[in-house]
Amino acid sequence: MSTSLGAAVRHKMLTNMLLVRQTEERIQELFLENVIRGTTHLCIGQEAVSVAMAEVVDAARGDTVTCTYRGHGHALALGMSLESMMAEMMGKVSGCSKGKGGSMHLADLDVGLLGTFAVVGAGLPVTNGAALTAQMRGTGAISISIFGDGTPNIGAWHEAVNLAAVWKLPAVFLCENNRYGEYTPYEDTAPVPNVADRAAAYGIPSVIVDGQDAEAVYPVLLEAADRARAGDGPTLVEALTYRYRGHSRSDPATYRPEGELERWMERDPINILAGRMQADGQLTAAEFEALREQQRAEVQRVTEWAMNEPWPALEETLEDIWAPSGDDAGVGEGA
Amino acid sequence: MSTSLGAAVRHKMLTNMLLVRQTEERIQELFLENVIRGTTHLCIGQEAVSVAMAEVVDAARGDTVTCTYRGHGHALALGMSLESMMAEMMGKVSGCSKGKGGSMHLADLDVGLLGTFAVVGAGLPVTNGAALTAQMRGTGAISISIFGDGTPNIGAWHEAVNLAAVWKLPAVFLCENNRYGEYTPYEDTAPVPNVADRAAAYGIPSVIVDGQDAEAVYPVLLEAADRARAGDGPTLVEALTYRYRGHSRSDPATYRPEGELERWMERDPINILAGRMQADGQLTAAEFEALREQQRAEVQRVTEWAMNEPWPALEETLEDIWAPSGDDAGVGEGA
Amino acid sequence: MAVMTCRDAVVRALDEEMARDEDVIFFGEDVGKAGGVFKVTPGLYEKYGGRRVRDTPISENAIVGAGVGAAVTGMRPVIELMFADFAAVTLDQIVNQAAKLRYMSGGQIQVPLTIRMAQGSAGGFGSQHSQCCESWFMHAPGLKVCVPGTPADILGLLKSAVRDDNPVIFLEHKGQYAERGEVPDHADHLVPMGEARVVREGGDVTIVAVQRMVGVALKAADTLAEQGVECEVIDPRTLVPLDMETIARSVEKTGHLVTVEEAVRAGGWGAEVVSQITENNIWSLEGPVVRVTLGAGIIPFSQPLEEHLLPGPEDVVAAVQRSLEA
Amino acid sequence: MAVMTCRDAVVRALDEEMARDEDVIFFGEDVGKAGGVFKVTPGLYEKYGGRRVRDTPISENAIVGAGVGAAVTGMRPVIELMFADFAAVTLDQIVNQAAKLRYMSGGQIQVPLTIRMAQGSAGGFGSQHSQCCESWFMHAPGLKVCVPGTPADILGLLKSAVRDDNPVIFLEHKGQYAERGEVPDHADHLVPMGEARVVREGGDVTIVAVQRMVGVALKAADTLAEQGVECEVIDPRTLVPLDMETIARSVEKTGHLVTVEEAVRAGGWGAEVVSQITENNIWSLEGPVVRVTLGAGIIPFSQPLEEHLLPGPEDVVAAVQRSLEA
Ligand SMILES: Cc1ncc(C[n+]2csc(CCOP(=O)(O)OP(=O)(O)O)c2C)c(N)n1
Ligand SMILES: Cc1ncc(C[n+]2csc(CCOP(=O)(O)OP(=O)(O)O)c2C)c(N)n1
Ligand SMILES: [Mg+2]
Ligand SMILES: [Mg+2]
Repeated sequence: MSTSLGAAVRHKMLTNMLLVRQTEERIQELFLENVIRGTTHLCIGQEAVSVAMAEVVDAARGDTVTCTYRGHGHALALGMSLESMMAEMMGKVSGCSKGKGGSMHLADLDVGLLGTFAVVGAGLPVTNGAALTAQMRGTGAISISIFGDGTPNIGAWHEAVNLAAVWKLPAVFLCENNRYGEYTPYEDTAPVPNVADRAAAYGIPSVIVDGQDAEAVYPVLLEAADRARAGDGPTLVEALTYRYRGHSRSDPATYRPEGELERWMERDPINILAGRMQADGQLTAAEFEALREQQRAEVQRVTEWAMNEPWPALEETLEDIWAPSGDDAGVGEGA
Repeated sequence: MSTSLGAAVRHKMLTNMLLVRQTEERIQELFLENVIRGTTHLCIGQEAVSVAMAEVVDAARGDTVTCTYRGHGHALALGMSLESMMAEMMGKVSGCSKGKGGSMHLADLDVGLLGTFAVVGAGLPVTNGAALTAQMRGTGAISISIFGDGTPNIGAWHEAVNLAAVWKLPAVFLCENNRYGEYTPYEDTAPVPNVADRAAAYGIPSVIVDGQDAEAVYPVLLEAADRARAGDGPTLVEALTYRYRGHSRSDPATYRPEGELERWMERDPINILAGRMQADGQLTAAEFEALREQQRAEVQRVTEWAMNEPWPALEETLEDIWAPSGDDAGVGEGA
Repeated sequence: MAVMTCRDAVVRALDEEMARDEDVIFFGEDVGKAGGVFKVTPGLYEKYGGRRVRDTPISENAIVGAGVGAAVTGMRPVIELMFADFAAVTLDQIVNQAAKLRYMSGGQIQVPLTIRMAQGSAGGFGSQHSQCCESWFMHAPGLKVCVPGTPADILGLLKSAVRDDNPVIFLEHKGQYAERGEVPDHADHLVPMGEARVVREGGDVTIVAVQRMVGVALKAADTLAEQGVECEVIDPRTLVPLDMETIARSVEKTGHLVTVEEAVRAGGWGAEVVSQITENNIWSLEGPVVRVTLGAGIIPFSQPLEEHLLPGPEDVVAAVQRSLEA
Repeated sequence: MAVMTCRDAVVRALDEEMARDEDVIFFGEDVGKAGGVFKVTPGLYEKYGGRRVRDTPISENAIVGAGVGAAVTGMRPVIELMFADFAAVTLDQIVNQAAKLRYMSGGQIQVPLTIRMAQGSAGGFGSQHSQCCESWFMHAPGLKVCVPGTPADILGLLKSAVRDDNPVIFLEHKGQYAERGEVPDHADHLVPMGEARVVREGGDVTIVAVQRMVGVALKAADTLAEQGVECEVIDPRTLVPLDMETIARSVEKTGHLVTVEEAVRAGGWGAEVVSQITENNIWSLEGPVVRVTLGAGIIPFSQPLEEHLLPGPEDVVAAVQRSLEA
């Protein structure tokens, strides 16, 4: 499997990484400006995983993804429109979930995003179900579940990986090991050095990969996806990465050892890919700046658009709870 | 570590295995006679694990045990009185839990039995807590949790073994691999050949041991207990064994492959130890028969006694829910 | 009318729906080769094969999650959690995920999932295998909750549940599996959700009960009839949606209300029925409303204690008398 | 009287109890070095060290179970589950194990465990981080349930919880952490369980509310006072045990009852209060009892929808008017 991707794919990945980065930087500002409320979890620094993952997913074939509250990058990389996401972040009716979900609950079936799950570990069992549908129907579709390094500690994670292994489901379990679960370093709460070490308990293959290098992550995921499609069951992929910002809006990340952030920033996923493209003559410094500026402008435009979008109507509050179903559609105030 | 135990210990183990066997055979009859109701889970065939485990436990030091609904053997081996157990099985007030627990919920703090847990996996997290107390107080006590081969599939199992490994708790996780979880063979629902293979995910040692040979199980548990006491954390012990009866009262065990039961019965734990004692000149065939008869008679005596014991008074129904605590003792009908 | 047991009704419903729609799949612990620990699903594995009828590991989170994910992507899974008490190990997947995914996605997603479990006391199963758990689910909008208590209602509601596009909690009473009853012969017997059944008509007091408590209420009604008190016994059959119309109409007529639950009092459906009546029909009440429940009790193993805790006809008679007293 | 925030009250209670009794230990996710995600427990790790104040893996079953086992063997653990919504991943350990171990052992065992969690809406936390979850616990006899809503009550009840020999569910409202209030200066401020507080006296209608809804009720009471309606506002402070005496006495006086809950209607504590009154004090009622709740709603992210769903003073005013109408 070649690790050097074509120029077009590289360009797309780079563009998407810039889009994610600019979007999240803007989101943080919007939080400080009180335009976005609640909480949010930024993936700045982790963008390579998102764009590599998205290259493997084909929603038209039925591929699906579940991820966590740290899902803006995955959603955008999969192709959720920036409009849809920004409006959702602000609780506007034009958001992907009509403003009802918010930052932690993005979903877009059209791009294969079943949902971003806010309860740790809750997405993996659901990914299994999507993989089960693919297995039953023989569609060749896969389902990817993305989670953090703190997540393997929870029971739902274990049960899901286990069931996928027993049933040889076409699933891929993708860990973004960003070194921390909230404010606690990985090694304080895990008994094994690597998340990948857990795979032995399920008799499934695992791979540790440089999560800052989209071109390293991509072939690993592609192989895992191929294995899944071939009926050989799930793979556990551990991408080593780092979040530049705190866990969530309210976290200044004072727990970082000195210099840690700076060391990781030297291996910035955008710079790595951009640098390689420049070395390969696929991108000039000026083009890179223009691309960045273009994304920045796009984010700016969409932000303003979203700010002017309407709120959902108040009657929306109790809508969408019940699926219409035969006679008893609209059980409404129900119980 | 010597694997040949002294004659006294052997004699005690053998006696206890006979006691457990006779008790459970009687229990099954009592079910058919409708003297015992509900459900019950017999460990006939698995007695070696119980008696070896009990040799490692010193309740006076604070050692504790949690196990499953398949707990009669463990309870008796630990020293719960037969009276206490038989009365509990019948729901009589003189039972260990005043008849409120029943077959699935035996407890006897005096012998270190914190409880037999009827929800799969629920005992392990509680064992951790007992081990935590020992660790905090430096008592040198350990806590053993006993469970079946189907149990590692559940989230609580994973979380508990994981936490014990991270905190290096003085815990021992003892799996009785009797080849089936209810009616489903181990390999149909597990992704790895051995339960012990799971230990790699937690960086803890594991041992597979012949569960039909009490003298094989004992040193393995002793070593695990010593390791726990030394602050080196938990061990996963997998004892290979077999239940001669169905999963529970209502199970005729038609799912067994032909000859499987017979093959296991050839390695009966009682016969193995008795045979070895005879070979070593510690027991004659007549003494063995006398011992068996003695246990049988004891079971018979206690059964009759228990049948004549009183029921708990009806006022007991709402007692023991609340611990008296300061002012609000007896919140009673509470909510 | 054929006569069958509740047990038979479950397997017939599943069989009919699996035959009708190949997107219906069924999985859970020991439900396949063994036909279920309550022997409720025999023959399905043999008929539909190990791909559509699957035995799972003991992993309730994984089971429900797989049901949710399969439902979201187009299947109509039916899953079994065996004893309803075990739903507690996976409540998150049920009340935080299955129930809310549709809402949180702004209506993009639907979760046509049926979650079967066996609840209630069956005599000596003890504190962790005897609970009625409807309260956990009623409190989670997005879930429908069925509590059928006859073979016909099990058959008709389970088929409706499978066809419903919402996650449905389907609670069977394990103490009723062997009970027999008539079931319509025609091929496709459906019972709609949210329609109570008036089991017995009467003008003096309204008794609302489900599952095994319907029988208890009927026994009490017989006793009371001898005393000249005519009870109207109503079985809501589903708790979400809840047919308050039928109940309210009855209370308007009788002026007296008693609810009978095989569950802990606080948080039960009885309180919901009582509260809705007291909010919307208070002037029709001519006496205190009385709930018969387990109180703040835990189900004991010991036979006399368990029988003492469980509502019996005499408790219902006493409650009715109290409600008529004032 | 010192003035402090609810946040300060939590850490003061824990600090005082840990200083008083070295069997008190404290653990949960990020509670140690980081001082908790709500910044509610800073300084404890530094003061009591990493053995008594522990950061755990994200393993709620293991956390609760470790609490149960440590409690059973003699410690008095306090554990934190962070967002109350997450209790759903470990409901079994709470309602099937912690709550029942004493009963199932015939009283041999006691479980002096305090389980802290933060519930309620704090503005935009969405469907899985904003719920009020008391209903899950009220339905499980064996658990006490605290719902304090002021710094003084948090301080006094948390200290009582730690000393209680039963498992106590201690629900803090995350939207109130920054609220300030007076706290008695003396060293050992305890609030007993099961004693409601009459927050405002009035003769026309009884309003029962807890936590953030007390403030909402008080605002409504101000508005209603202008209309000549005097509300009595009662804060039960604990739901198990529940001080029905104080509530009933008030209803006997006012003849009208409104409950205000920040939770789904079915299965809520409001229904329990209403039902007990309708069972024991029906003749004192002079109008319909009205519950103000989230109805069958799921908490949305979007600000106007969330505010619309949450009970506000105008909803309480309307409810009171309805209760007085008839
Ligand atoms: C069951 C559950 N417990 C706790 C939390 C609170 N929580 C949210 S994120 C998080 C840390 C997760 O860490 P990790 O898996 O490494 O993902 P990351 O945030 O680093 O991407 C925790 C504990 C939760 N959402 N769900
Ligand atoms: C959470 C939960 N799920 C399912 C059950 C039903 N159940 C009781 S025993 C059992 C099988 C357990 O098998 P194993 O762990 O091998 O123990 P064994 O009975 O063989 O000793 C199951 C599924 C349960 N008690 N708890
Ligand atoms: Mg992380
Ligand atoms: Mg087994």
